[in-house]
Amino acid sequence: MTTDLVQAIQANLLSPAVLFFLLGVFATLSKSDLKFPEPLYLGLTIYLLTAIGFKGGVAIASAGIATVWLPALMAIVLGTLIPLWSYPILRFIGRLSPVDSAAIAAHYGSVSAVTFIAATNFLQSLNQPYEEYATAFLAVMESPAIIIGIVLGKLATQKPGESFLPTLKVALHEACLGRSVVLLVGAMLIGFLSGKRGYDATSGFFVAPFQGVLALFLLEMGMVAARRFGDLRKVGLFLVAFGMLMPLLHGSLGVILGHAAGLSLGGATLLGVLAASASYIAAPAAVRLSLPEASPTLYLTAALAITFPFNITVGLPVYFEIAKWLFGETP
Amino acid sequence: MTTDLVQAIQANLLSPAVLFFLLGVFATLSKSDLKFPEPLYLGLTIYLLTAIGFKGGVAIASAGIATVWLPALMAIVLGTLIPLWSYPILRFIGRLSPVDSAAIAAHYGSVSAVTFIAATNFLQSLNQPYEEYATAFLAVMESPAIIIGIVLGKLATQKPGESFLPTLKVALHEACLGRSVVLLVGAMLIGFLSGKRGYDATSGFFVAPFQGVLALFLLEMGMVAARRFGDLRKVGLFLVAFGMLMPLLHGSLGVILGHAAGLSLGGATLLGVLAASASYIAAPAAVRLSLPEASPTLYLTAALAITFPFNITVGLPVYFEIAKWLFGETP
Amino acid sequence: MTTDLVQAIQANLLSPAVLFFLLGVFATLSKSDLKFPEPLYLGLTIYLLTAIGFKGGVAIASAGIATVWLPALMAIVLGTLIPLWSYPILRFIGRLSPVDSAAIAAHYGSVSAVTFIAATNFLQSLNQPYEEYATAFLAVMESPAIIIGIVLGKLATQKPGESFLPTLKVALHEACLGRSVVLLVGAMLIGFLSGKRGYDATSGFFVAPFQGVLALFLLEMGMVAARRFGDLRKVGLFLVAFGMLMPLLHGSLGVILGHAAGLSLGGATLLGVLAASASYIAAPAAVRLSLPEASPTLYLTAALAITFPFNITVGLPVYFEIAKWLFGETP
Amino acid sequence: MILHPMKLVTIICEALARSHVTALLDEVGAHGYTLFSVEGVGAQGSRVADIEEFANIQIEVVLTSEPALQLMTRLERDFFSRFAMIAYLSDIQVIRSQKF
Amino acid sequence: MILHPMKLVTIICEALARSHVTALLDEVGAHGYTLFSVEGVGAQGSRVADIEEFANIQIEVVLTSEPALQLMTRLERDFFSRFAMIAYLSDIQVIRSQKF
Amino acid sequence: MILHPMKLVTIICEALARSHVTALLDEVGAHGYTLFSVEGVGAQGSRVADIEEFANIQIEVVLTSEPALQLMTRLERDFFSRFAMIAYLSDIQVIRSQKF
Ligand SMILES: Nc1ncnc2c1ncn2[C@@H]1O[C@H](COP(=O)(O)O)[C@@H](O)[C@H]1O
Ligand SMILES: Nc1ncnc2c1ncn2[C@@H]1O[C@H](COP(=O)(O)O)[C@@H](O)[C@H]1O
Ligand SMILES: Nc1ncnc2c1ncn2[C@@H]1O[C@H](COP(=O)(O)O)[C@@H](O)[C@H]1O
Ligand code: NA
Ligand code: NA
Ligand code: NA
Repeated sequence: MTTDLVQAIQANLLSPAVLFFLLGVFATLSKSDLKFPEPLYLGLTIYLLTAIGFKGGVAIASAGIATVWLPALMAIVLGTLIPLWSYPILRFIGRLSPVDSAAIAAHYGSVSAVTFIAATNFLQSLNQPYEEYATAFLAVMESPAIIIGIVLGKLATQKPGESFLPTLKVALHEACLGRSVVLLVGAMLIGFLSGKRGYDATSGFFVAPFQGVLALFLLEMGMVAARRFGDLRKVGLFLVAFGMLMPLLHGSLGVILGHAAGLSLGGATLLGVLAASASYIAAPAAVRLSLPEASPTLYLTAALAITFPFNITVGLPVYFEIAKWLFGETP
Repeated sequence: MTTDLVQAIQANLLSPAVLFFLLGVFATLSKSDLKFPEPLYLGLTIYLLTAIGFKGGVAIASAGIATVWLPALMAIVLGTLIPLWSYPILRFIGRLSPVDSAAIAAHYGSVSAVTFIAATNFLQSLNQPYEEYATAFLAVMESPAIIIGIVLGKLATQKPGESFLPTLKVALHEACLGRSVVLLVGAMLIGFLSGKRGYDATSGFFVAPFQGVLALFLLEMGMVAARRFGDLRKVGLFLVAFGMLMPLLHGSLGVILGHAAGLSLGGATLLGVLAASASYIAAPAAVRLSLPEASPTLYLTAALAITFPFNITVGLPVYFEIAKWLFGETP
Repeated sequence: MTTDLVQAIQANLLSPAVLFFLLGVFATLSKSDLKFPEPLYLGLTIYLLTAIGFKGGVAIASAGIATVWLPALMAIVLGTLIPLWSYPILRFIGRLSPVDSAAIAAHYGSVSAVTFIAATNFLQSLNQPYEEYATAFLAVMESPAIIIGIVLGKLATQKPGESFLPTLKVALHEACLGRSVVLLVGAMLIGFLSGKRGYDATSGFFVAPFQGVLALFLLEMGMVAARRFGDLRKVGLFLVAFGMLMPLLHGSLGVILGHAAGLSLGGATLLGVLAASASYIAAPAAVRLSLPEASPTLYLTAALAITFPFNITVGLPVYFEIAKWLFGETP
Repeated sequence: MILHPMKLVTIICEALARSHVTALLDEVGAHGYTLFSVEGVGAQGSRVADIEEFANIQIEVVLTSEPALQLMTRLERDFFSRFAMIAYLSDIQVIRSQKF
Repeated sequence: MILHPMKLVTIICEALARSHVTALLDEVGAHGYTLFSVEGVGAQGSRVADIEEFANIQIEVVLTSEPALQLMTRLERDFFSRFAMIAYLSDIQVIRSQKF
Repeated sequence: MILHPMKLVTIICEALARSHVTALLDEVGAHGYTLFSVEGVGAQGSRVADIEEFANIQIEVVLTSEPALQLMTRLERDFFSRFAMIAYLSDIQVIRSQKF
């Protein structure tokens, strides 16, 4: 399995998507003046989320809800539990403050859509089939962990007599009606309702250019992640280790649960990737507003500068090899 | 015909384009933070107008001017007449002020490019052929009604001894060299000149992704329209009725004229859609500058929050059923 | 050859790309309010540079470095020499100041990526094959002339005892890590590393819509160029002649060198186009910072308002006819 | 270095007024101006910055005292009732007084 | 034409504070405000304007003296420690004093 | 609440001057700055905001009096003749004087 793994990592590192990511890292580190203005970033995000959501919805319609609900439930459970064990690890092994521990736990329980999209791309490049409806797991895993993490953090910082319901309401609104949720869930519903016919009409836009757009977007994400590399020194060794070991743990758990829920090799890999990924857009936005005492340097650096690049470059092939091993595809 | 109509409306409501429009409406009403920044809106507009113009030009070249001029002339006549009967209805039945009546009349005589594009999309999804050169009608119908409406409004607000020629010159410049006219007519000329060869070279951009881009754009337009829903209370019941009944009248007229001019079932439907649609970009811009006394709340709400959503969701299938009935395709 | 040339120019003028360019010129001259906001311009640039770079890199991988190095070296030599003879012509025939002469020389030795891309488009529309790896020449020709020109200018304006090393360092950074170099060379490396497999995965984005995107981008470039037409009066007849005759000279030289280096008819044309083109983004940025005494009106007007439109409309077919004549394809 | 007093006039208005305002700036003799897109909320509703035609712009002009007052007067007379718009004047200091 | 003294409060802060700040503007009785995206460098690092959630906004509000001071006080009390933010007050002059 | 007087320096210049200006801000000891893209018309022609290299930026810096004057002096000495640029100084008031 070791040589397989090394080869898989090598192959992943030579895919256009990952290479563009590394080019973005290089552009930032070399102080090039390359940049993506906000509307371009937003345009690419809107495209990627609606495309993945739409295709997922079409897939749910063709697979039937009966097939999707069980693994989706498992995904929710996983997303809910991850912050519960991440919190004590951060708090007692990492010796971080209660509110920082809660904030980081929220990020690791939630998910990164871009990592998920990169994973579907990765599987496609290997001609590995997967359940297209896995997008549903992405949709349902985004919010629960954020809510849990914020509750944990509020409990930790609560002054006597103070109610935290108002903050929770803000966080819930953010978690359920934030831009990315509306786009992803909305597009999924649209795909579900318009089905194969709608898919055929729009595939020249939502399907054909998708992988190339992702590559270009990862160029930007490489720049975004690299801008935070300077903060790596500030966060300490513990968090660096946490940002790479927890994904391995969560990734394995996700693969195992996916297997148990009857997903295929590809689908289980995707559930592993979701569990392993850490949110760096939705979670920071909600946490910034609900737990202002938590340090953005810690949670953003962990999610964006450690876990995200780790998953994109090394994590994806690792989770896939774990899945292959579990599914007995490697001797 | 009733069940046909209900089915046609249902089918239209389940197309990706309309569903994305409704998602946009939902995003605004639920106060989600989703938004399209100006450059993205502009980029999509530029794409849609050049694509539809270019394809129309290629079609004119292949059909020959001899085929196009008669229905195009009818389109101009229709666009010129609509404000002339809309004005007295608004003024004497709706009891609106002269300048507001003139302003609204200008909007309903002019056309909405997005509604037209959505109509071509609608016909394509039904595999209903249509004259691709119908884009020419879109191009020639944009300006005349705006000029007529502004003249009506100027006559109504004119102080003795004051000349309105300067304002008219500004309005003419706006109506003939405004962004959308330049893009549409320019691209049409380019399509006409570069023909099939140019079409083949650029169809990977102007044709293949077109329907998907339109869907995404309607997401934004749903948000734009819904932002005006709050003004519905201010405009009164008359204008709400006007915004749905006049399109039905104009749509029928357009279909009949298209039939008379020898257009196919699809082409007549498109002429109906154009007559039924109300301008919400070009007309407001020209009217705002030339008739500053007219209330934007009235004309924008009517065109954008009533007629536009009505046409996209219900109007398109209705005009098509009317055309089918006229062409004798339904028993 | 004369009728061939006239026909070739006519055909080029009727291609969508050139027609969109002319539409942009018209939009500016007629004071239409059409404009491309910065993020849209940037998005199109990023797309065009990464697409052309990526495809070039794939082509280098398949042709092998052994094939590419000799013509690439010739391209560098040409780029280095052009400013050396352009300087005395500008200085002594044009009687421009030393620093203006150096600045303009830098622009004409460097290259215009958009002109190059338009040239590949032009060859494709004629079904004329060319070495896809010619993008490598574009990449290596951008910087040398800028450095040479800046050194010439610094020598001319140097006060005794002053060192110009710091400015040169800034210029070098700009020339080697500027946005366009990073994108082009980076994407080329990515294409080289990910090869055919990466190409197939992303061709729905980097290949299929390419020609259409270029057409739209030339619409913007037509506006940008036309905005400078007002300065044509300020620059004098000499510079107008320089901006059209030097491209003819450099274009012929490039074609001859390409022929000598064993390139095909299409490849030699491309080397001619590169030599003939003048930089209007990278060179102005570097020169503005390093030679602030040089007049932007002179170098920008020459490169952007004279040479760029000349090459796009007339130059491309001319260099191609020269190449055909040299390769003995026309009797 | 001597600093010279100068006036800054800031105009925030619907984008459709643009050409009218810049024509007025010419008329009162401004030597230049600076302009950018903004979102805004005011008496005439909220303007989101997605459709240029419905958006706001902010225009900043540096002027000497007299043309600045003239500009404010003209804005009040010809613009305030016609367009969604606010304008205000502030005191600033510049080095090159002859430039404005 | 008479010019009336008025206050301009300028707030530059991380975009995530947006809804909180505009709610406060309502509270102190502002009749409108103007808003746009900016890049910035400050004590809490540099904010590049590519991802909206990590970017900065600049908010400008014209107010009479009392609510302006109230706004500044509230910003200090509830916002400065919580968000990356600066705020400053300046003197301006307007024509239609009743509008603000 | 006490308000402390402070200076605001506003610089509007061609985007190519950006790195030079921010280096100067560091030199005079500014603790931060705010920056955004603008269109502009001035003595050196009109700058449309489509190609970044040919566009304008507006930079705003809050400073105490001395470094503000130093900044203006340096801008005049090293920048005004080299770049399309204007700069002006205004009086503002802030709460946290130690921040600037
Ligand atoms: N009090 C205010 N402070 C700052 N900006 C304002 C204020 N009132 C109005 N504005 C701006 O001026 C524009 C037009 O105002 P109005 O005519 O009141 O709708 C608004 O969209 C805002 O951008
Ligand atoms: N001295 C300053 N002058 C101008 N803007 C500043 C200054 N300090 C901070 N800012 C702006 O305020 C934002 C937040 O500041 P901070 O909380 O210090 O990070 C920065 O990103 C800048 O946009
Ligand atoms: N009087 C003025 N008021 C406001 N902005 C100005 C003024 N003059 C120049 N500017 C701005 O400063 C930039 C450079 O000015 P200039 O060097 O005169 O071309 C212009 O593009 C405008 O954005
Ligand atoms: Na996770
Ligand atoms: Na109409
Ligand atoms: Na050259």
